[in-house]
This record gives sequence, structure tokens and C-alpha cells, in this order.
Amino acid sequence: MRTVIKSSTGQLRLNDKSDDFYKLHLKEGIRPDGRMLMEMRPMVLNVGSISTASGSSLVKVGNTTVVCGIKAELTEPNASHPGKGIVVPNVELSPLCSPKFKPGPPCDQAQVVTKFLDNLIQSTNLICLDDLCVENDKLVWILYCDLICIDYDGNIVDASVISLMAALQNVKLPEVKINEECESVEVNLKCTATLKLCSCPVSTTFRVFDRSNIIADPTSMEEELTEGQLTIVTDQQGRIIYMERPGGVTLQEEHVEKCMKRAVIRGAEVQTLYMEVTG
Amino acid sequence: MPLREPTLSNLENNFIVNAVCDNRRYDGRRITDARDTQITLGLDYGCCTVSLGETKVMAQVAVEMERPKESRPSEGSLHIHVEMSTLASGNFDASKPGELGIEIQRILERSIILSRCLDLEELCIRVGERSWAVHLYIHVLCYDGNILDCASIAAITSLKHFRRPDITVEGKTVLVHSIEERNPLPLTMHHMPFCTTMAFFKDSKQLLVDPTRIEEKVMDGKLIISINNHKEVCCMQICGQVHISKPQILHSTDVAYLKSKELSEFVKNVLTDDLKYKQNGEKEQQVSLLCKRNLHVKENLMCNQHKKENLLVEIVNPITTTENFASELKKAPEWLTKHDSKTVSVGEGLINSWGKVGSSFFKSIKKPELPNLESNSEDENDSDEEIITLNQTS
Amino acid sequence: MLLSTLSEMKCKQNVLKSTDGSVEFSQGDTVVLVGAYGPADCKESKQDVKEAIVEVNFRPKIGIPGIAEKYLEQFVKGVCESCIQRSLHPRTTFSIIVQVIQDRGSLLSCAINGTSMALQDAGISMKFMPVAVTVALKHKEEVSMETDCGTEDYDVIFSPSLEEEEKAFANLTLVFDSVKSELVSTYASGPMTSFQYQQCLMSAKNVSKSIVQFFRDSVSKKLAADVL
Amino acid sequence: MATDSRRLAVPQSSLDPKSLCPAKVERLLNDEEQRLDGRYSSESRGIYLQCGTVSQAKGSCYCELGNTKVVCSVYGPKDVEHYEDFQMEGKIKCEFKYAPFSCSKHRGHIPDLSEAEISDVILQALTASVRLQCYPKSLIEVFIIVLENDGSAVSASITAASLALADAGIEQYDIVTSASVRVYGNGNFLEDPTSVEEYRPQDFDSESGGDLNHGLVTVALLPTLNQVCAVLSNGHLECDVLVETIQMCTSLAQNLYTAARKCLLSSVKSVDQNNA
Amino acid sequence: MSLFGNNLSDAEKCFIIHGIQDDFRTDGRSCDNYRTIELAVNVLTNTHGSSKVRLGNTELLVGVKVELGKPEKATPDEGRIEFHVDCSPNATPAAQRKAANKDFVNNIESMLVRTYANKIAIDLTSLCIIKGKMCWIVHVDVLILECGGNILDCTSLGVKSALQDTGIPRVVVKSGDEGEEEVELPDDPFDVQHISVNNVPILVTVSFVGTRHIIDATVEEESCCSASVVMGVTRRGRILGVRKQCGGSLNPETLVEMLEFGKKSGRQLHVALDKMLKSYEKGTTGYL
Repeated sequence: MRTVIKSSTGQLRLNDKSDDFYKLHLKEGIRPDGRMLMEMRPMVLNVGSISTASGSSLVKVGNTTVVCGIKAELTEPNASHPGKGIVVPNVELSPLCSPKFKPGPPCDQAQVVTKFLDNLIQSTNLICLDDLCVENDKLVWILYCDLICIDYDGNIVDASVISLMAALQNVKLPEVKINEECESVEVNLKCTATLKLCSCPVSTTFRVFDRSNIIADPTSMEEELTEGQLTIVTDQQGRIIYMERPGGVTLQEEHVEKCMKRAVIRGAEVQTLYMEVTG
Repeated sequence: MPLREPTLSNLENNFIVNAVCDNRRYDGRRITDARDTQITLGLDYGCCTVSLGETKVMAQVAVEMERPKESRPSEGSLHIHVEMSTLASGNFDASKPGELGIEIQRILERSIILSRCLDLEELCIRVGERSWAVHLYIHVLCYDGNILDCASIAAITSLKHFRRPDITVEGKTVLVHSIEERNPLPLTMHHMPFCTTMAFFKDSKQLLVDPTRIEEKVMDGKLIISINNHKEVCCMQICGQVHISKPQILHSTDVAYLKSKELSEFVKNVLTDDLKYKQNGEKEQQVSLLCKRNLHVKENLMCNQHKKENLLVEIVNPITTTENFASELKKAPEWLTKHDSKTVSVGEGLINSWGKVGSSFFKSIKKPELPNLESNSEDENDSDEEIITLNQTS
Repeated sequence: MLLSTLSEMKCKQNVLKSTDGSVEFSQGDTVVLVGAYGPADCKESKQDVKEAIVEVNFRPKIGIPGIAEKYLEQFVKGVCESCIQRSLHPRTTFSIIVQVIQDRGSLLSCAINGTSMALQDAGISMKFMPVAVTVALKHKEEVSMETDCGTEDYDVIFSPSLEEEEKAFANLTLVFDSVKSELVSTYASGPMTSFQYQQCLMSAKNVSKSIVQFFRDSVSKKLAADVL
Repeated sequence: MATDSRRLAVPQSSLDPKSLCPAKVERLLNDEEQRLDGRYSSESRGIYLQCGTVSQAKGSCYCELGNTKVVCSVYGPKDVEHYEDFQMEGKIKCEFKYAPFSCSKHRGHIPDLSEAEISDVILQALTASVRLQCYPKSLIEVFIIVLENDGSAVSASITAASLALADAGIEQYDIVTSASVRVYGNGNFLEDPTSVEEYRPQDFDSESGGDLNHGLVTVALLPTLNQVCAVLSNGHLECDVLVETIQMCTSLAQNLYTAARKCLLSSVKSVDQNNA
Repeated sequence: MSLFGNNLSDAEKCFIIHGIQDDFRTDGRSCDNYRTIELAVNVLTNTHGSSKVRLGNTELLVGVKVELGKPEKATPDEGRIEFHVDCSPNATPAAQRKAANKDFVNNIESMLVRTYANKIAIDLTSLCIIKGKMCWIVHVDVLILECGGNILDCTSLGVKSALQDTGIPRVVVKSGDEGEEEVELPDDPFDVQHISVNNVPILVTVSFVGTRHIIDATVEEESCCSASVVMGVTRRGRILGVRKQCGGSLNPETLVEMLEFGKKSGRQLHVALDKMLKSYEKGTTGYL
């Protein structure tokens, strides 16, 4: 029998009791939502359902839902990189998705996830920016990658990475040429090209409970009970391409190893998922 | 979260005022003495840290290309940003400059930008199209009174120290050379204005150079004079409840001039020394000190340095091998569910609140076939999703 | 076994009069100035009834702090939250300001080491002192003839400079606690195998011990100076 | 250089490639009275409504109207911020936002004037239906995001918002339903327009007053009470035509009531099932 | 609008509502009467056109400035008209709160934009100088000095008068060197052309109070009003943009009545305003 906790009434105020509640569960090696410690929530991936975007995807990891829409537009290149396109990720954690977030400018967490995605795109050379150049020093593509969280139930990082990757794979760029004679831009909407992606990262997030219990894919409540997460990003060869743990309980080596192991398996699973939707 | 500014008791207040009236100061300085000035230059061009006693300011110059203003198409621009870091004092708010920050910024702008000490025309690349914008960032690191004087020294030193990248203009394109390619160029400065702050006490009769934070708190008001080595006053401002007579202003100007002359010599020496160091290939941060009256005894003692020979480290190989996780993976189809051409899902465990999301969310909706109002519920897999189609005939 | 060098460290304590604790910390040519306040008054809306909150402000040299600084901030903040004994000071705040003076690579580890010393200088009670090490993995430019180096075709560089960071295929920053030498925080980017990661982890762990020794020396030197 | 320091820097302007090759739509109706998507002029698109979409919210609703996709979530009633005045009636706060990728041009992150106006219109519509006197000193927050705008996004948002309020258990006099109609020249009314069919002044030549009786009308209705709680129109209409269009919108909105009821019933059923 | 309504007691509200039922309002007007309109044009010398309007206790200043600019890519043969509304903090106590002030101003701006976003209100093609390259941008700045109710109607009166007053310099396009066009501004500052304001809309707010609808509600009446409809009405009685305001709801039949009523009042107001503007040209200030 599985116990299902559904927080449809919204915010649950955590107190010392819920900490004990968790401890009792973890003692038995099971989490209150019925998962094992290292078990992930089910995931649904859907691509290309937003016709106004150049590429889009919807990812649900358990209740956590992220929609990524990529809008490709043309702009003048940055003066310091005249031959390179621009990719701008942005994560929106609006008050719509959880009572944790307040209206107004993006909160710290949204900024950190945005920068995380930006680092990931840059450090892995995910997109060849030279491919996004139409005419040197004149016209380049800019990809606005907007990730909107619709339902925040923990582990936004994994959902964001997956939805960003799926949406990027889904992007279709029309053919653009510059007509030299009349200096006008010509667009052929019928002739489209997909993006070439150099790598295909998948991230897996863990949290540590009570120094020794490592749980994968934390929910919002689990995030509140623990400090600091461990995110491991792997590529299709099973290598680690990004790792981040900003703090929290100290970790032993074998814990790290265990997480890496799980991350690689998870990586391969999601890779197949990408393959399925992109065909 | 800004802390509260500590208050001064009447006793302390009277002590300082009385001492000043006797031509004495609580830190042993004379009335017209400034505190020790120390300039530290870094490896970066246009970066220096200046301390005036305990007050400490860092300045950094940076350039970027911009489109010149329409009103001055053949000029670059200089912008001064004053950052009152919480480091400097617990009651400073990092996000907004506050009254003090604005005052400092305004006076520096008047003394440096409006006195046209920087040649802005030289910064133009293509008239009306491209020019350099010089940004001068002043970071106040420690506040113990008289930030302005300290900031003005830092500003001038960093502007003097700065080198901008060389460029070549070919037709419409501008080529920027990196530092490795070509020697970067200094900015042209016509003169060096330095600010001197003088505090007034005792119905503006007693004058005091370089007030500390406590002295600033008890003074009646202050007179700020920015003057260059040609004895040209660039900016003057009186703040607080003071009424200063003409001879006093003239006297103050003389004091400021002497200080300014001394400082400009000092800054010049520091910069030529730095150049020598750089040519010799030494990387050490250079520290120069003006007026070695108060010895910094503790400083060297408190600075700990790692010795070079202790720096060898060993690279350890882990005993366990953690390769080939991927082999543990099962074959795909067993755990993967494909809903339609665009949607797949994986995993089991927690129940989704959306039920069969893959088929309901973002579902392409069938066109209604019957031309009247109807509701048609699709009972696939006992899910509760329903598609209601509406229509009306005209 | 391979050998590598750690860049020179310098630590000047109590440099700012205004803060509760301050340190100018340099690692090679990278210099940061860290100031710490705390435990101090806290706005009611931010207060935590059970423990103190930590605020970190990472200030760049050029421009206003943006999203990149926010990202580095979360590491310093995370490390401080786990090392400071926050439950001793409920409803208060610890505020840490990291000012970059000169960035020549390994900025994050320099900032964390600086923070560690600044917290120490401020006399804030900690569970342990965090020790940070930055490591870069770089492909060998030419294959070395020495056979006892094993079959690896890459170099492990400690405290890399900016150029080295750029050339490296992977960069890691690892933060250990000074007591048990367990991993507190980590940042890694670039494709690497888990073997390589473990290798860096173990090596950095050893290095961290010598940095702890450096911290000890710095503190005793400061105390000796106070006595003088 | 007043860029947003909390987001990554973006260039000041960029161009939508589609705008460079404008496929000018000549006519929205062909001789067989069929529209571009094959619908007849008096034919609405299918609507899909689902409550309880956002697990963290007190109440939520997802609405799909053709390709238009809207998510709405509701929080509250909760305490008003202490600095606001004491009020015997509850307050509603409504925030309407287009997702940056939802329209043909990339949208900014900060709400613009039209989004603020729509927020206001939705707020007025909801105020008419919520029993605010039941919630003194409280605040009810309504957040709406349009994921894809293929026309009639405002109507979809109003319907979704009211259902989300119902899902949250907020007392209302009635559900609010809403519909839009595009007036396309004399005597042509396109029900439930797509984004191509929405009124745009640049589609007309300014000579001969070419846009007379072209416009878009959106009406929100309390269906069981038969009360109009929002009217919004643009374009250039004669008064009689406007009146006729409003009546048409009203009856369309009336028809939506069944769908809204079904959606609420099924969400209650599924909660029952989960509890059982 | 309720946002700026003052706190009336229930008894006071009741008094107002009952008065309106009997077609007798607190200031003696009947339901379909406007308050006195005082109007002055060309009041600001450093604008291209300006007006000052006082409607009862509502007072505002409108200034129009034109500048040369580039047309939008989507509409290369059109100029632009842009609205900016400011509300003095002294206009009403609520305007001192920044957030409320912004909402209030946005509300007016968006209604103006709504009614001018069509082909008929202003002939934007007449503002184009060189297709795709140069056009006139008309900036309309409204400064609200005092809020005494019915701010939208008052604003639109001010805008129409100011636009009527606006003179755009008559520019000459010459083909210069290298085939590029050059634009020459006239030396004579009075060599101007006027914008055609024949189809400029006036906003009419019809408020539903108690059981009847009224026009030109005062602040007190606005706070008793359950719902109101704002509409842009042209001289010929066409409707450019409608929006329902306030939190209440309306019977569909009542709504239709209100729209018809608004249209009628709008046309009358146009006639009165034009008369006033004409008499103003002769040098006298007119009263309605």
C-alpha cells in the first residue's frame, strides 16, 4: 500500500512534527509519498505544443511542472562577439506556481537557476554559437529561452534542464538571408533547420537528510526540511559535466559516489526519453 | 540589513571639541595634518586601493564602447559610480547610495568631470557613432571619516594608472586589439584635482584638516575644496552650519593647494615606481606610503604568508573505480510509456495530480462534428478528463 | 604519483576598522577582501525563530552585482550556513560582504577561504572552518615521457590562474570541513569521468589539510601580534 | 544602461523573423462563409477546462481554447499586509501575464500597459461575482499566465480565473464565463476569434474609413443571474452593431456554463476518488 | 472610481442614490447633465499645442509635443501618437500613494490608447514624412491637477482640444546628395498644419447608481456607483472602444440602454466642445 500525500490545499506549514514524521519514514527506508530513497518521481515530457514559440516543451516531474518556450528572433550581435549568436535562458518562479514566491522581480532562487542554466550552456558549449550567426557583425539569432514554472513541488533544477534541452531539440529556425543589394533581410519560413546540439545534459538532484539518508528528486516539503542540494549533470557518455552543491550537511566520499552512480543511470533513462520525442 | 549608526555621548563630544579648541586632536595629529596616506596598486590596470588612516577606498576604471551623445558627437564620456559597501560601515545599505554617497558622487563629478581634467575628445572613435565610455567605480571599503579626500586620490590615481586597449578604425569597422597584441594606451589628463576637506569648529573659528569619523560627527560644518597643481580651484562646497570669512577661505585654499601639490607629486612617484616594477617583471603588489609618522607595527606581523616550498601537493588516485554505471541500466521499453508522437513519460511512484497528463494537457482538441451544443466525454482509461465541445448554428 | 603546486596564500586579518571581522585574503594573484558582521539585529520579517540567518553580498569590481554574483553568493552562503552555529543566535543575522579586489582565477575558493578567516576573525562560533580548493584538469600539451605517471593524459592543477581555467577541460571547486575533512560544498563543470572527480576529491582533501595548517598559523600569528 | 540586474542581459531590441515576410491575410472569410481554419463564422472552438492543475495552489484551473492555453491559480484568503487599511470587505488582487513566448513577438518580463489593463478588467469581472463581504480583512490573489495566445486569451482567462476561485472554495454568486466575437465588416461576426482574426488597425487602409464595423468585443457574464460583469471592445463600431455583438457574446458565454459546471463536477469527483 | 472615492457613510450614499432615482443630483443637476466645462487652449507656450480643462472640480492640463522619429517596422507609412498621463500628488489624497497613483494613471492611459488604436481616430498616415524612414511622433502629456470625478471624460476633452490646437511644422522633403532625402524645417514658426480632429473620440462614462444611470459622476457619486461603462464616441456617434469599470455587474438590457445613452451624450458633447473651440478662436472663453 502506498500512502499518498496530496497537498491540494496549498501551503503546508512545516513544524518540528513534520521533521519527526520524515525521520520515522526514513528509518523504514521509505518516503511519505511512497517512494524509496533513491527513487525518482514519474516524469512526463511533451514537446512542440506551443505553436507561437520556435521550440517548446512541457515537463512534469511528479507535480512539478515547467514549460519552456524558446523564441528565436534576429538582432544585432554583441560588439565584443560579432560572429556569435546569443542564447538567454530565464527561469520564472512566479507566485502562480507556489505560495513561496512573491510577485515582483525574480527571487534569489530563480536567479540562481537561471545562472545555472547559463553556466551549463556555456561550459558545455551546448549550442554552437557560430551557427546562430546570419551575417558577421550585422545580424545574429537570439534565442530567448523562457522557462515558466507552473507548479512548484521541488526539484526545479532537474525539470528545468530537461525542459530546456527538449525545447532546444525542438527548435526550428527559418532560413534567413541578407539581400546585399537592397540591404534587406529575407526570410524563408518554409525552409527550416533544427539546432545542432553538441551535448545532451541531464541533471539529477539529491538532498541529504540527517547526514546519512540521501534522497533523490526531492519534493518541495523535502527541500524545506534539508539544507543544500547536490545536483549532478551528466552527458550521453555518462560523464559528469556539471556538479553543484552550494552547502549543507557535510558529505562523505561514498555518498558522493552513490549519487554519481544514480545520476548516470537517471541520465541514460532521460536520454532515451529525449530520443523518443525527437524521433 | 543596515545596522544602526553608533551615537556619541556628550562627554566624548565635549572632549573632542575642547581638544580641537586647544589646537590638539585625539589621535595626536596637528590641526593641519592629514592622516597617513597609502596607495596600493594592483595588477589590473586602473585599480588602486587608497587608505587615509583607517578610511579605505578602492577605485577601478573600466571602458566600454558606446554611441556618443547627440549633443556632443565628438566626445566620449566619463561616469563616476560610488558604491557605499556595507563593508565600510554597518549602517550603509549596499543597494542605495544614501545621502553621503550622493554627496561624494556629486562632488567628484564636479571636481573631475566638470573641471574637464580628462580629455574626452580623445575618447571619440568615430564621430557620432562610436566612442569610449570611461566608468570609474569607487568602492568605499572602510569608513573612518573623510571618504571624499580618500576617494579623490583613488579616482585620480586609478585614472592615471589605467590603460585602454588600442584600436584601429578601418572604414566603418572598429578593431579592438587585445593587450597582448598591442600596448594599451593611457588616458590623457590635463591636470590632477584633489579634494581637501576642512572641518570647522567653535563657531567656524577653528579649522581642522582631514576629520575622522568622530570629528565629522561633532563638527559644525565643513568646507570642501578641490584644487589642482596649477592652483586652480575646480570645485568648492560648504556644508553644515558654518559661516566662513573671506580670509578663512583664502587660507583654506592655500592649505588645500599645499596638500594637493604634495599629493600629485606622491601619485606621480607611485606610478613611475609601478612602471619600473612592471618592467622588471615583478608581480608583487606595490604599496607606497606617504608620511611615515605613525608606524604600522602590527600590519606585517599579522600578515601570514604561505612559504613556497610548502606548496607541493600530491595527487591521490581513488581506490574504487566508479566507471561503467551505465551497464546497470535496463533496456528502454520496459519503463517507458509513449502517449502520442509528442509525449512520453517515465517512472513510477508518486501519483500525478493531473492523472493522464500526457493525453490531456496540451491535447490537440478534435473539431466538433455536430453543429449543436453537446458535451462529449471521452472515457479513456477511466480518467476524468472530458472534452466539451460547444457549437451553435446560426 | 604526480606532484603539483598550490599557489601562494597570504592572509591579512583585521584590516577594516568598521567590521566585526575582516580579512584580506590572497591566493596567488587573486585577492578578496571579506568583512563579517554578526550576530546582529535582524528585520522582523526576515527573522527565524530557531536560528540565525546568513546574508552574503558578493561585490564585483566593475559594475553592479548581477546574476553571476548571485550565483557565487549561494555557495558562500551555503557554506556559511553549514559552518556557523546558527542555533546559538536565533532571530539574528550574520552578514558577510565579499569584495573582489583582483580576480586572477580560483575566485570562488579564495572567497570561501577568505570568508572562513573573516568569520574566525569576527569570533563567530563555528562547527568547523570551511576550506576551499580549486582544481583544474588540463589535457597535457605533449605526452610526457615519464612512465611512472601512469596512463593519464591530463594534468591536475591546483589554484589555477584565469588562463589555466580557460584552457582546462574541467574546473572544480571543493570545500571541506576542517575537522573531519568531509565535503561541504562542491562546484564542478566540464566533462569528466567520476574517476577523475574522485581523484580530484581525494587530492584536494589532502591539500585542504595544509590549508588548515595555514589558517592555524595565521591565527597564532595574529594572536602573537595582539600580545605584543 | 539601466538593465535588469536580476536577469541576464539581453539586447535592446530584436526582430521577429515572421514579421519580415508578412503573409498578408486578405480575407478572413471565403465565399463559402468559411474561416481560415475551416470553421464557419458562428462556430466556436472546443474548450478544455481542468481544475486542480497546480498542486501547490489553493485553487487552480487550466483552460485550453483551441490553441490558446491559460493557467490560473488562486491563493488565499490570507491576511492583508499590515500597512493596508482595514476593510470590511475582502480584496482581490489579479495579475495577468502573457508568457514571453506566447505571442508572435517576444514579450518583456515586466507587465506592460495592456497586461495591466487586462488585469484590471479581469479583477472587475471577478469582483462582481465573489462574495467579498465573507472575507473581511483578507486578500485573495489570482495569478494568470497565458502560455499560448491564439486569440480570445482574455475570455479564456476570465473563465479560468472564476473556475480557479471555485476550485479554491471561495464563495461566489455565480461562475463567470466569457466569450469574444470579432466584428468583420457589415453583418459578419466571427465567434471565438483566433489571433489572426483579432482586430489589428494596420490591416486596414486609412482611406474611405475602411475599418468601419471592424472590431473585437469581449463580454463576461454571470450566466445564472444573467448579469454582464465585463465588457471590453476595440475597433470602430456603430452603436447598433456593438449592441448586437454584445448580445451575441452574452449568449456564447451562456453556453459555456455547461462546460464550466462539468469541469467543476469532475474535479470534485476526482478528489472524492482520491480520498476514498 | 472606487479607488479614489472618499469614505461616505451609508446614509450619505443612500441620500445620493435616492436623489438620482428622482433625477435630482446633489449639485442640482439632472441625470443627463454635465457640470460646467471651462476650457482654455494654447496655454503652454513651449508646446506645439495645449489645453487646460476644468470640469466641475476636475482640472487638468494637456500638452502636445511633436518630434521627428522613425516609423515602426510594421507600419512604415504611419506616424505615432503616444500618451503619457501624470497625476499630481495633490490631486487627491490617494494619489500620494505611489502604487495607487500608478494604477490610476495606467487606467487612463490604457483607455486613451484603446480608443486611438484604430484607423479612424487620427489619420496617422498624414504624420508620415518619408515612408519607412521618417515620421512625426505626437506626444500627448496629460497632467491631472485635481480629481473631482469623471476624470476620463475630462481627459478626452482636454486631449481633443489640445490636438485641435496642435500645429505641426510644415516640412519640405528634398532629395539631397547621394540620393538621400533631406528634410527641411520651415523658418517661420507659424508655418504649421493642423491635425484633423474630426473623428477624434471623446470618452463618455455612464455610471449606474442605484437604479439609474448618470453621466459625469462626481467623486461622491462614483463611490456609490455599482458599475460604469466608458466608451469612446466620435462626432458621428461611432464607438471606438468600450470598457466596463467598477466591481458590479449589469443587466444586459441596462447595458444596452447605457451604451445608447452614452452615444447620445457623446455626440452632444462633441457639438458643444466644437462650438466652444470655435468661439475660443474668436478670443472668448466659452462656457457650456
